[in-house]
Amino acid sequence: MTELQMKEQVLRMSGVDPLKCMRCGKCSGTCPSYDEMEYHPHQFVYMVEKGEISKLMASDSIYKCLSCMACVERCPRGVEPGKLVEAIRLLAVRRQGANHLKPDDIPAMLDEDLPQQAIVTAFRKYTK
Amino acid sequence: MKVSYYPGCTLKTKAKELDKYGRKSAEALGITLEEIENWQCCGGAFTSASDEIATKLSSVRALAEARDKGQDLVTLCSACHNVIKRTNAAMAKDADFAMKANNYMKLDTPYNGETKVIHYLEMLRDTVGFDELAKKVVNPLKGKKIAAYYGCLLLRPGKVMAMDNPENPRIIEDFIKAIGAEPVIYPYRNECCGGYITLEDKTIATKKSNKVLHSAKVAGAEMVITACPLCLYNLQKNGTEDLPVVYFTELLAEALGVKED
Amino acid sequence: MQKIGVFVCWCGSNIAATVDVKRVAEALSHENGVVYSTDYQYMCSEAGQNMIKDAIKTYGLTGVVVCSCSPRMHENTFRKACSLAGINPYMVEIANIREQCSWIHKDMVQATAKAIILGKAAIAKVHLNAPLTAGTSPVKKRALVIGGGIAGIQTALDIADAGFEVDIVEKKPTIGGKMSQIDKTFPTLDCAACILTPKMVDVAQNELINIYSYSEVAAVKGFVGNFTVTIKKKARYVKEDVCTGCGVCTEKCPQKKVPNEFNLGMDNRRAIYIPFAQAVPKVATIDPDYCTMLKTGKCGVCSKVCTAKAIDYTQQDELIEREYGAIVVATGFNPIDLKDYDEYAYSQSPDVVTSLEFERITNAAGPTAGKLLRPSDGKHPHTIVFVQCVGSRDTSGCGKPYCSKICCMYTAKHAMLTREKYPDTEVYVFYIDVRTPGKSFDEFYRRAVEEYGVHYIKGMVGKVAPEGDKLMVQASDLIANEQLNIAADMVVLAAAIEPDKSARPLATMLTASMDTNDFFTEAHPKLRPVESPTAGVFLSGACQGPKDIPETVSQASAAASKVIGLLVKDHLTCNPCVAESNELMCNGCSSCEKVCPYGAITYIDKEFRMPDRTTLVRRVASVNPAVCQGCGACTVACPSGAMDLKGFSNKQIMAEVDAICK
Amino acid sequence: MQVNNEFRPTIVAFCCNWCSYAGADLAGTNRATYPADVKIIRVPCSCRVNPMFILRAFQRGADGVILCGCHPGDCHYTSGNYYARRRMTMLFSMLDYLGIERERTRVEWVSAAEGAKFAATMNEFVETVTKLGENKRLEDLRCKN
Repeated sequence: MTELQMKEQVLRMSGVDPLKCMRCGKCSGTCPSYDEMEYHPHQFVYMVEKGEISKLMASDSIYKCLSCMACVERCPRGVEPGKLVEAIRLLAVRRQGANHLKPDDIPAMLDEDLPQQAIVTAFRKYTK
Repeated sequence: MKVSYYPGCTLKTKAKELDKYGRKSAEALGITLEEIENWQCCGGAFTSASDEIATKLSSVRALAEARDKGQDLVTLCSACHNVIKRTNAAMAKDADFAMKANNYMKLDTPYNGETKVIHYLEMLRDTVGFDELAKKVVNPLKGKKIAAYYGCLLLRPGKVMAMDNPENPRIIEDFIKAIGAEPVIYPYRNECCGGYITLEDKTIATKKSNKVLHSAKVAGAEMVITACPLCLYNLQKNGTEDLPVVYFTELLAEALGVKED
Repeated sequence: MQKIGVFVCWCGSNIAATVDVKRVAEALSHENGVVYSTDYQYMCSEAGQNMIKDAIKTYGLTGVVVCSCSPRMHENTFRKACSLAGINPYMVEIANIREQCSWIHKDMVQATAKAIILGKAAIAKVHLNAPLTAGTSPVKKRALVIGGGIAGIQTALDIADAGFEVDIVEKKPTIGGKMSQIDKTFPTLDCAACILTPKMVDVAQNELINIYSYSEVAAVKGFVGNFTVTIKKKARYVKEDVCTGCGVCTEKCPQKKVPNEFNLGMDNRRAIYIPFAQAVPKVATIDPDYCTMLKTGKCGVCSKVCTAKAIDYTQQDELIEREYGAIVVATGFNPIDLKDYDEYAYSQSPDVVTSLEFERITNAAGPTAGKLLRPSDGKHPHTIVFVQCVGSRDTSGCGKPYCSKICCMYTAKHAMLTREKYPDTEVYVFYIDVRTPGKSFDEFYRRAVEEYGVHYIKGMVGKVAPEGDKLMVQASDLIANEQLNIAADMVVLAAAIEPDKSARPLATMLTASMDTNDFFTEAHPKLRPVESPTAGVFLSGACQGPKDIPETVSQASAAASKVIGLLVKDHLTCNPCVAESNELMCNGCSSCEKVCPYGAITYIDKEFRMPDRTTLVRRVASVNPAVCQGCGACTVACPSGAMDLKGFSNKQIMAEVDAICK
Repeated sequence: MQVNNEFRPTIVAFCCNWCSYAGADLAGTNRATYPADVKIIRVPCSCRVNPMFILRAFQRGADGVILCGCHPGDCHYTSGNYYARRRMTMLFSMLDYLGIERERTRVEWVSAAEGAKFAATMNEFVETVTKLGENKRLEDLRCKN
């Protein structure tokens, strides 16, 4: 896929219109995972607009997003940056062999209290 | 009064208390929770991508069963609630998604978001009423300073969840008052604890959990209550602050005097 | 048979680019009755108008069709041109081939075909047009100004200056509005009270100006030049003409715990109060929600201490009816409620304040006597964070989609004044854009940065978390690409502004239109910015859109000049497109009278000569053309078809329908 | 090549001078497109529209008729749109009785600020009427040339 095709795919999956962004940066002001991310929520919006999808797909940032929707809730323009992160992450893990979480690694991660919710969510978020 | 009930996978295993006390309390309040037959796991996270259909079908199935019984669908786990309520909204509002999902499901009557999905807390507020609840309390938790932890799943996205003001909620605070305790308002009650990232990076989960717990502690809380098994695990296991975290249903059962059999 | 001329305008390329104007002119030239058809680049230009005038004379035209922009734009222009050339102005019809054709269609074939049909419809209508003559109605030479803020004050003073009577209706106990709450004004930093209070005194002393304070408009009837307005004067339980404003009652009243709205609830007043020292009228008012005497019948302290005997617990609301020639709306604005923005912790900490609250805190007459102290503990704040655009430019549904316009400048002012008075205080301003398009505005903002060292950060605050006695501010710095965490002592929110809540019901009473944000719409956004589309209703200040003080005052004066222009006239020309009853067909059933919103239809007994030379007296409808506004409700209600509307007659509209459906 | 004989409906839109006509102008100013099938007739108020006009339009071969006025409560003449609403309710039920599809007629409130709404309404209405096809039931064939 070309960058442009990937951009179109991301826009279609997420339903986000990056042109609505007025570059206020509230998403990055509110993001709880900001310091863990290489690219920050407002950069996701801008980079999608510019069509730089593969850079975002290659970055660890897509796995650092907590999916807490704070940026979606508080964006004054209804841009919903969190949905872009999610779409790009899906694009990344849907590639052959690109699952971010391997079933074989699971046993080592478990402890007796870990709720099922954590595992099923991780599978849904990081694998295809 | 009977309602459909979707417990979810975690409530059957690691979060049995959330489920057990929720059922007991509902009974004490005159509501029967009828478990959806053969429900399947909701997957724990709602994928907002519009081309994700299959991952949402288990929720649609539960929703359709409740619709067929003519009952509201009550959930208790914050994650299940988030997934099912958002799936329901998508079935009602996104015609394309609804058509595809219905094509997969081949239900006798296609499902288009008819069921009303309510969280157990909403049931307490809107069906029972907090004033009525307060009247039924036999062991008021007098003087206890309790911090409500909403996390991110219960309130967001605000327009879909529509349970309360997503930036200044009061439903759990009102619940705390109803069971005779004193709610503690603290700013991080609706910020993410980082539970989702616990398998990916424990240090982030610890940092985020501590931020929440610290915020509650500074505000004078003696205890934190939540509706989310993952939040509870994360705050207790990854958080290093010394502050107990319990399910809200446990306190409810205690207040109603039905905790011990 | 009419002799009709057709004039197709290119409007430069506005029409000509999508509509084949030559083809339209050619096609319409074959229509029945058309004796001349042409096209031209700009019909509204002088050359274009002369072309019409010449054609009228050369071809002896009796009717004119102009295919051009919307009639709302240039109908009057062309009517005037035609009447100068000697034909009745109401023999002109416009086919709207710009706004409703060339601008919305892309396909030239389709657009041209539509333009021809619209032209045919206009021609069909002109065939049935009749010359109309406008009547006149007298003008009541008094103006009403609704709202007593700086906008209303300035408008009233200017109108009175020209020698006309003005009434101001203000819902609060005093005039002065928002400006009376402000400390200093940008960009000159002169004190608001020093420039406002002399104007308030001028209003009080001007014999032509009459203030109805603590009053509201209850009903509006009539039309331009002849409004009848019912004013509800709320009971203030104090005789206005007796009270001397000495203020003893406001010191002795035992009910001390009433939130003081003038200081935005940051301190308390008594149940009987004068909002502030320079109030006009300087008369006490009893707050019935808090007065023990009014609620329980026991107390009466104010009455005992009043040496002027001004207190009257039995006072009732009073309705006053007054007549006006013109009405000016100056209802102003308020900051929005911040309940949907609690990520900034406004409801959680008293130290998170709105800019208007900050204004009161820094005002010498405010709750802290002008010392910058935190509301929570009265300590001096050392770090202040200002957040811009709280609820402005917000399309998420919680806030307002527009820019509130004044916040960039007042925030620069607050930041600068804070740094000037308290150099030990660090000031951060989070901004999306800094908008300073006013005279000396950008220079002012730059001074805040360059001379006063205010930290302007391009980014937005995402969360304010009160922790102990600090406010932890989490924000983005987009230029450094960092997330900042600032431990602040105070946070000031530049809340969006919205029209006053009283504006919406008032607009309904005035039948003046509003936009989707409840700002009043102007008759034309560029060319008629101070008039409402409803004749005789004028707009002053922030009720029309966000404005700062200099802009408000200019608009106020502009509105006043428009009012004066109306009031100097003895008579107004009426709209000639009014209803008309065919007395021979009327059966006197009263259906039309019942639907008329203006009471323009009455019934008269009229003598008719019958074919057999006897006479018969019948009851028939009669329309008062000065009162009729030409809506046409009666024409449809009339069961016998006697009632018709001039300029929009049944036959004319049917002819248009036929032309379109052919 | 596009075949040019596809059905295009004839649509008459009655617009009140103060709100909807201005709204239509605003749609033009904002270049919000809608099909050229819509032809607007300006009336002072929606209450000026006699049900006869609508019947006449159908008789003469219109395929759809839409009446646009100010929002309830915002009528320039205070109450005209309420009269219009009542009259059209009556007319529409009569048309229904005559077998005219309910979707061929519509009343919409469009304010002077709602250019986008005007265009969207017209797009939707044209699409609906196009789907219904030609109005044959009320058309008076004697009126055809």
